[in-house]
Amino acid sequence: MSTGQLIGNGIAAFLTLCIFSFLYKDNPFYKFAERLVAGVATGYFTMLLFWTNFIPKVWEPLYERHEIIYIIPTILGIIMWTRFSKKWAWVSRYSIAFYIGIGSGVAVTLALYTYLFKQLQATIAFPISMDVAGINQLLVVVAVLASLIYFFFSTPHKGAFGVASKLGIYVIMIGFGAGFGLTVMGRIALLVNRVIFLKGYLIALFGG
Amino acid sequence: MRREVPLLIVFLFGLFMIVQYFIPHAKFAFWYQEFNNWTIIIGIFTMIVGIGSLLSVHYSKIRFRQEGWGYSLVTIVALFGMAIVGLLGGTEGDLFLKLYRFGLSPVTATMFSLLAFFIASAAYRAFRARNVISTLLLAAAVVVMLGRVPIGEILGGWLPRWLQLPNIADFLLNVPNVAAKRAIYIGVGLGVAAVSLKIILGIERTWLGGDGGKR
Amino acid sequence: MDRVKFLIPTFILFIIAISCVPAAAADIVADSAIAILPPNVSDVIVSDKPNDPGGTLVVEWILPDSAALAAMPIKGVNIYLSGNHDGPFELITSLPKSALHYECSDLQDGESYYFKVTATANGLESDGITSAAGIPSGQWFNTERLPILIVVILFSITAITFIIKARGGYDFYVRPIAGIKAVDEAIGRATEMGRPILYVPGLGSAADVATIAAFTILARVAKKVVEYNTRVIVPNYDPVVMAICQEVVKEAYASAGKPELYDPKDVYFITQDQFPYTAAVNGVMLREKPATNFYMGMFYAESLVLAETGFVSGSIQIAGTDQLVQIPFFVSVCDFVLMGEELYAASAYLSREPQQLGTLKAQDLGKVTVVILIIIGVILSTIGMSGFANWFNVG
Amino acid sequence: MNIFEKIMKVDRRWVYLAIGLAVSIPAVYELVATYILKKENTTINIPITPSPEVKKVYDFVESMKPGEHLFICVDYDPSSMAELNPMTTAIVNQAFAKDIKIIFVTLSQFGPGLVEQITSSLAAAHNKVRGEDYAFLGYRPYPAITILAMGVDFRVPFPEDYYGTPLDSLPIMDGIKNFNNLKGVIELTSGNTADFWITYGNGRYGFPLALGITGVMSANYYQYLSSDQLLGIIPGVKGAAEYEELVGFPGDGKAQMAYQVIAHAVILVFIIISNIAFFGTRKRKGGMEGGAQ
Repeated sequence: MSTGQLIGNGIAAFLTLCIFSFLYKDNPFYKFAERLVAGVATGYFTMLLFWTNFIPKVWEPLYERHEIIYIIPTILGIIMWTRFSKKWAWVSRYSIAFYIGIGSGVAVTLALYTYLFKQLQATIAFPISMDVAGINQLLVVVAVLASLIYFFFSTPHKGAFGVASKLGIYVIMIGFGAGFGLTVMGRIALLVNRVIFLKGYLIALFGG
Repeated sequence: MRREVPLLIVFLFGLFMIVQYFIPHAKFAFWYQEFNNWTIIIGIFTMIVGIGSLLSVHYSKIRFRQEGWGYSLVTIVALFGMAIVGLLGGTEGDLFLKLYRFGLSPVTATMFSLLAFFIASAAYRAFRARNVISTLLLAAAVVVMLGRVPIGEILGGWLPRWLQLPNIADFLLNVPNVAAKRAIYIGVGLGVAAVSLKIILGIERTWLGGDGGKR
Repeated sequence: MDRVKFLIPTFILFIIAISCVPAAAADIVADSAIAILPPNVSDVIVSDKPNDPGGTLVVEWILPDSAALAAMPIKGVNIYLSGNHDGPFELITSLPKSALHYECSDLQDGESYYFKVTATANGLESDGITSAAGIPSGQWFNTERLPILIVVILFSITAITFIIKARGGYDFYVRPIAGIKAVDEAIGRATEMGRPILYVPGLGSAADVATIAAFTILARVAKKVVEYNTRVIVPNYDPVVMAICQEVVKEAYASAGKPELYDPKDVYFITQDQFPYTAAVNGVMLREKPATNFYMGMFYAESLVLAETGFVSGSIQIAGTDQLVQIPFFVSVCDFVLMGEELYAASAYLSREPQQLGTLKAQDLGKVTVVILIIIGVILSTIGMSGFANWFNVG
Repeated sequence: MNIFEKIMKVDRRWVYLAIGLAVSIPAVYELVATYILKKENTTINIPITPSPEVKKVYDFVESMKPGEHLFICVDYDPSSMAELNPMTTAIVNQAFAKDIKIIFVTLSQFGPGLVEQITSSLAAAHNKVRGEDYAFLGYRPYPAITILAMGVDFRVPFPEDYYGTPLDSLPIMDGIKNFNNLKGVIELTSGNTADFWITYGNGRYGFPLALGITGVMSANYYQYLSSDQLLGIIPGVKGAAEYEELVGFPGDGKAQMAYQVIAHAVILVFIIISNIAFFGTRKRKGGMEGGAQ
């Protein structure tokens, strides 16, 4: 490592320890790191927005190519600044309305496609049979039906319906447990990576 | 003006976005692309509102010398420092990238790695066999965890193969986990469609503030 | 005609081939076939690409039959384009012989285009076959998406019917959901303890429906907060979301006749980066010690970091998200969780408006339909009729 | 407050400390062993029993004779390196040691850098010559098309190798036309290319196929073992460690496994203690524990 890198990594190692110190309790070091990155991250993303979005999407079309259509979104964007005024803040609802209209309009078909159609198709695409895969498929189908019943809102969960709903929440909980267990290894790997980083820095500082 | 126009805007653009999904024609594809672009442009300008909020919170702390005002100073200096470096040198500038690499990314990575500690303490507290539901959660999580590391094989190596932990773990991931995922997704799909429809039709209007601008 | 064209070279190659050692046949053919052209492809068909915005044509062809290929293995095909049947043709791409069709885009809608496809081998090229004219156009309806259109229409009709019915006074049962009932209690508790409420609207944008559902719950929370004279803190990740949250909280104060008590500094922006945002919210939890934490909307890996820190600071925690991977962590740590669809149902529950509850009935009807479709679909797949399942495989 | 109640309410920081120590032990051990005790091999030796699906892959490579050809497809990107690189390294080590010839291909955009990194270091260690003992054909997009084309002739998608040498000029490719001339294919992936290799590769051309995949993916592919579409699977860090154990070259897989095993064991011990304490308190109080969902 060069001296420059050593200093850079020294800062990185210091910030790493600042964040770890939070595990013991809130303290000035954590607070410092927290407030520092809030500023750095905002500055970073604002500049990213400026160079990779504002310049090609607003400045170039309007100022260089004179595509007047872009005046509309620009006005909608500037309208958001009325939020700084108490009296005129309501005007920003126009831009928000556009934003929400686009979002909810896209969501209707997208949700039905990715969540409803794809899951439905995946559930019914495989046949039930007497081998391992076929029996698993039967179990999946039963489990999906039971879990779906758990989410019924307008029917009391009583009698046979209640039994199915109970089976449904059991399936969901086993599924969640499995999901939790599956994540553990990856999370530990993240910590291992930080430990290896600190170890590497120590070696560079003293051993290398 | 304060309520009806925004509701009309939501209705028109919401309906357009639903309709365009079924129309591949270039004209519709063009406007779909443009409108998506416009939301990004609105987002760019709104960033100023965000920064305004950030500055006003920290400025008042510094001005009135509230407790911890020094930390607020750190935020503001970091924000302007990063912005000036990015403005002068661009996002590919050497200093900008170094500040990102040594100032921001170690904190991000370390915050992320705190999960290793939290996942352990959460497991310690939550995985108690209080009732059927928490027992199932506990058992499934433990089996899958054991199935992923050699401990599982050492513990269950004497069992027939289909009863060994890695195999039970795979079964749990392939059957209950998949089934729960599908059922929840199907419900989410219907829920999203329903809420979106209510928004487009102007029935759900909390986003206009409070009780949906009833006043 | 086409057949004759490649039968002659095939025959000559065949003679050469059988006169050599069989194993080495291909190599020798390659060396000696200097003057012989590769066999032509056949059946070059050009058609407009279906269900597209326009400007794209699809070219298909059939490779020479195996006898011809055995004699002279071709390497690939070259595709030429012209606005005229007789050329001049311009090479647009070379493809391996495994490719059997090519999509040519960036064409002008309504213009005629001709494609010539030639086969190549050992640096040689057949004279090629020219297609009939193809005219690209954009379609006005994507037929592949018809099933989704049907579902959108049926679902909308059902939802609107129930909304109208509910407005007319039709009353129906809704099952209690623990997480939703807990919302009001949690606010009461905050008042008793004299501590604020923390409301985290997640990392979603205002265009995400999960975030929009979070606004509804915030509206309810804010209303109660005003009623009980306590305080709600809303740290934000997205500036647009912040703007809406400010509006929601401000309206709650205004409608209670206390607009002067609203402090815009309580609904504020932190930063648009996942973990710096998380670090700051953690700080708020430990310093403000909120009595109740709400996590509503879209959450990713930060879910457990937030929920564990919230637990440490002794808050009651209520989470709601449709992010499947994160639900297990919320379930393990939080006191109440709205899982997936329950988050969307919450807005209807909390508004207490009959017309809002009407859509819940429509959602349930949707689920009944799904249950029936799954049963029918699995039976059909099991008896070997997979066509039904493919109906849901839309483009 | 009895002992069980104390354990139930133990300060979370003890859990944090235990996890912190658990993942630091291998690192500290390595530092101490290297710089104070001056030891050569500092990997902690975790006892690992190879699972049948990993052993099958190993046995398959082991059954090959010197001079026979193995095909390795490196379809992951740097973000999955930690899990998959140890596998690739172990397999290549094993094959080179047995004088098996290897043909590398990648269907991942970032694959070439990874292949070059692995081949350059391992070829030097085993005195292998590029073009004679191994070849790297390069990268092609569109996995399905590329796999189908390679089934006909490697020269269709790859007329030249990654370094611009025509395949016909490479001694290793002498008499190697398509998958029929190879012993088998090992696909190492972090994405959906595994599906393409199963459907278009094994499904169409019927060659023996083995997978090396990330831990999170593994659950989805076991079904292909029972249907004989795959001869074996190496799943995640654990699979890599098992393979290293079989080959006898302890590497990064085993090193990472050491961290994982210790951390998992600590978490499990905590869960057990927590439950013992829970039942201990419940017996005394007569099961009044209510609780959250």
